[in-house]
Amino acid sequence: MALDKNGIAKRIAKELKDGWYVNLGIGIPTLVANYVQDDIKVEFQSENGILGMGPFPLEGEEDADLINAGKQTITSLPGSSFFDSSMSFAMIRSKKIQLTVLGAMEVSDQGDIANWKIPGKMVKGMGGAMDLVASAENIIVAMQHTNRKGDSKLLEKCTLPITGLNCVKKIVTDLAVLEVHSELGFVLRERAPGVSVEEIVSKTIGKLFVPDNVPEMSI
Amino acid sequence: MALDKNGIAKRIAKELKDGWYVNLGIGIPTLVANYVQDDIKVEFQSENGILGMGPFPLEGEEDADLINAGKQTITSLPGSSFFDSSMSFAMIRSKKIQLTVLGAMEVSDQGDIANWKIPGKMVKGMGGAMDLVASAENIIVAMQHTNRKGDSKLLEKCTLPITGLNCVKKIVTDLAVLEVHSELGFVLRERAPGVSVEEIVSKTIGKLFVPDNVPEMSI
Amino acid sequence: MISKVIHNLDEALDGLEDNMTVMFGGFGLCGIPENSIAAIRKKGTKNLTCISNNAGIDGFGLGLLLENHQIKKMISSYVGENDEFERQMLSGELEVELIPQGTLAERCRAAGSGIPAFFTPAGHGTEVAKDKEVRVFNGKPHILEHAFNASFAFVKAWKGDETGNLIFKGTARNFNPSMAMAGKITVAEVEELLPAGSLEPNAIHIPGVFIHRIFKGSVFEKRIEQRTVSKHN
Amino acid sequence: MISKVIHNLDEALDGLEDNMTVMFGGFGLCGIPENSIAAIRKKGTKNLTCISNNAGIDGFGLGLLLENHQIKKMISSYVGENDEFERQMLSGELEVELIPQGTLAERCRAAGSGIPAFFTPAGHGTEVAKDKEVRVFNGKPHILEHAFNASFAFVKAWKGDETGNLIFKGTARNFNPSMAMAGKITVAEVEELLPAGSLEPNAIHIPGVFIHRIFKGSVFEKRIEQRTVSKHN
Repeated sequence: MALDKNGIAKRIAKELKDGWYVNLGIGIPTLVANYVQDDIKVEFQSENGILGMGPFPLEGEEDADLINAGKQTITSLPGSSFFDSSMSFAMIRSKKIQLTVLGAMEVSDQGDIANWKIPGKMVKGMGGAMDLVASAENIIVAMQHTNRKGDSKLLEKCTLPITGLNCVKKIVTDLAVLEVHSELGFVLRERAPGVSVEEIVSKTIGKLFVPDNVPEMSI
Repeated sequence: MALDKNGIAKRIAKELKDGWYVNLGIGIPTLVANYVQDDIKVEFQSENGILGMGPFPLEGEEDADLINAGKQTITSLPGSSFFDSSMSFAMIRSKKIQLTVLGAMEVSDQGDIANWKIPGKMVKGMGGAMDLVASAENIIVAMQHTNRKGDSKLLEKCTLPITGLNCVKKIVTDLAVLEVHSELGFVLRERAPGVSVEEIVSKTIGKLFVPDNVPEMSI
Repeated sequence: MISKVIHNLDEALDGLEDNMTVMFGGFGLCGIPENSIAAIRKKGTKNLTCISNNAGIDGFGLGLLLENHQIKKMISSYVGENDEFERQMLSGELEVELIPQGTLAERCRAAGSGIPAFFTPAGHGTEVAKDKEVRVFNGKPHILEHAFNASFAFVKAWKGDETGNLIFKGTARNFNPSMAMAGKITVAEVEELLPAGSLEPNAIHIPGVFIHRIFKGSVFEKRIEQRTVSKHN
Repeated sequence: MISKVIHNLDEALDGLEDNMTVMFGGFGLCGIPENSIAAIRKKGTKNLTCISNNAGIDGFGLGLLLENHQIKKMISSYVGENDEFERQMLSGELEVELIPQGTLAERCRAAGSGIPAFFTPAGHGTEVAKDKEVRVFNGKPHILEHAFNASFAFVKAWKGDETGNLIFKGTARNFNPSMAMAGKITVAEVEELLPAGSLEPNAIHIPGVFIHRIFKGSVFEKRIEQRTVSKHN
């Protein structure tokens, strides 16, 4: 059965390692914070200027001066720090953030990502996504395997305007976990529970390498 | 009579304007702080990371964590701020400091300055001088008119390694106040009390323009 | 003696003219210079090019200047959440230049640091890199980006003193410090305006040297764009 | 769980090897990482390229590494006040590269900001510009300068917490923040080491993300280079 959003977030949370600094994009990536394992400590960075981001505040304790990059009210945890935007992207560009999780409209089998603009639709902008994908050494994309029309979002080449080239390392969709390899393209590493390799193959347009053994995810 | 060091500093202090931020180099320039007029307020910047530098501390109140760019113990005044070196030179390069006063070994009639290196002698380095002269829009050089051998320090072309090109606007020596103009070269504006135009002419090698009227300095 | 402290908003905007390029601090509605924006609306300055990470919402923030047709061009990283913005952009009334957020911040910081240009990897291979110089450093392509050039910067701080020193609070800091450094004239509005010497010199985020005018804002509405809360147990 | 707090100096220097490029915070003797320098002297690592604004004095600061012949090259803006330095330099034992102070700071900040290169006016027309690209911006020539690349940065802060957040005091801040950002491994020694949550999040100068190892220095001698005083009335 295909994973729901929380399932995708849960699977990604298993990638987190003790001591990592992590930037979570808007949407499914934000949910990852809810599933951090108890035996590790990670610090969440939000690019508008906080390290050590905590959960949403209790009702009545919202502070207009304390939001995340999605403009949601948040809290700060002990050990947190605030800083300005140039410092925030300084740490992003200098690769101090060990993991970036973000959504995508399309990913290519070369690791290109398109997630900011649909021609003909109102363009809202790239926000910090282009900076993040250009610098992060470890990018996981969280997305549905197909779009609303049922077309694959895993392509040979992105058709939408590019956010960054050759940057995505791993993709977790509702159907599968895939890695991006420069020679092999998408490498199918795990299937969602009950999802067949055939279904994944049929819903993937980009070059896909299927190893002999593709285990089901454990979540 | 030629000015002594304090006389040069006093004359330069008259250039200060209310509200200015000022960077004073090591040596004679440091003395300028002692002669700020009572009816204006200026803030002194030291490029190692302070705005609002005050006088030397009282004996016994020295703080090893509070020094100026000359490595002397100092104090801070109300309204002062501390910052790091990159911020310090950010404000210097972005021209937030209205006046820079520094010493020189040689100045050319094009406003070039040499003050950091004598070939054959132990080179200590340029410190912040190259950054200051490259960015400051208002540079006053405080120096003796001639060197120890009696040779002019106001030249057609600097013979020593350059610190910066076309940057000096005004020179206050023990003998004179001179401005640097792109066409006219050094323009003699004031004489030290009792010093003749002839003496200044004889001790100036670079192109010198002498206006009809060259008043004595009032200090 | 000269004072940076101003007592009415006309003084704050002295010299602000049609067609100027102006920076506004803030991220979303967080840390925006509300009082200056209101004053610019009242003054009616037109054809502004605004450098601001976002463009406000309908009826608040830069939305107030948009609906009054005072903005010719927005230079931002993200501009959603604003119907009037969308209408003006689609109709061609409003020009929009989108810039990666980190590049936007760094171009402000560069302007305030006397760095005319720098290389960044952000945007390489995208339409942002169009007509820009590309150079490879450490095996990776980077693009050359230039410092902004803004006649005014309007910023909002938490505490300020008479000499212009500023301290920001929480994530309301965001673009305010870099823009404060970048303005040819920087106007700071603060929640608390204190005598010189009231702020801990080690705790100051932006030294007063960058600030030309400072005033205590009369109103800070501080609207929240996305009120998200956790449940009480 | 992983902790950044280390309890002996061997751990602080783990991975430091001969021939590495290493940054040291401080200006003169102010804000130098005394404890790390002492540990490096004890460890005896050789042929270091040291990026530091100054080179210490005889018997203190980097002078301790110089007299032990551990430094191959100094990259500094000013290197006076040190007889042993002068002797080694004149004899050719020690290589010296002199860099304008602001460029030195900005090349550190660039390294810690993922900016591989930037243009600055400092040094144009001087021997510092030799073999460097020159480009005119706003009618003024600038030279292209590159980010440093340092395996280690040793910095000294006033207060720090277990997550690596740092606060500096007075002018002991100087090069420490930019270098803290720049090191591939950054080791911070602090006067006070506090539990996470002890520092005001608005007052932190360098967020812990940049710091890999932190320890409470056992001794801070804090020598004064030029003791200048005013007379009591």
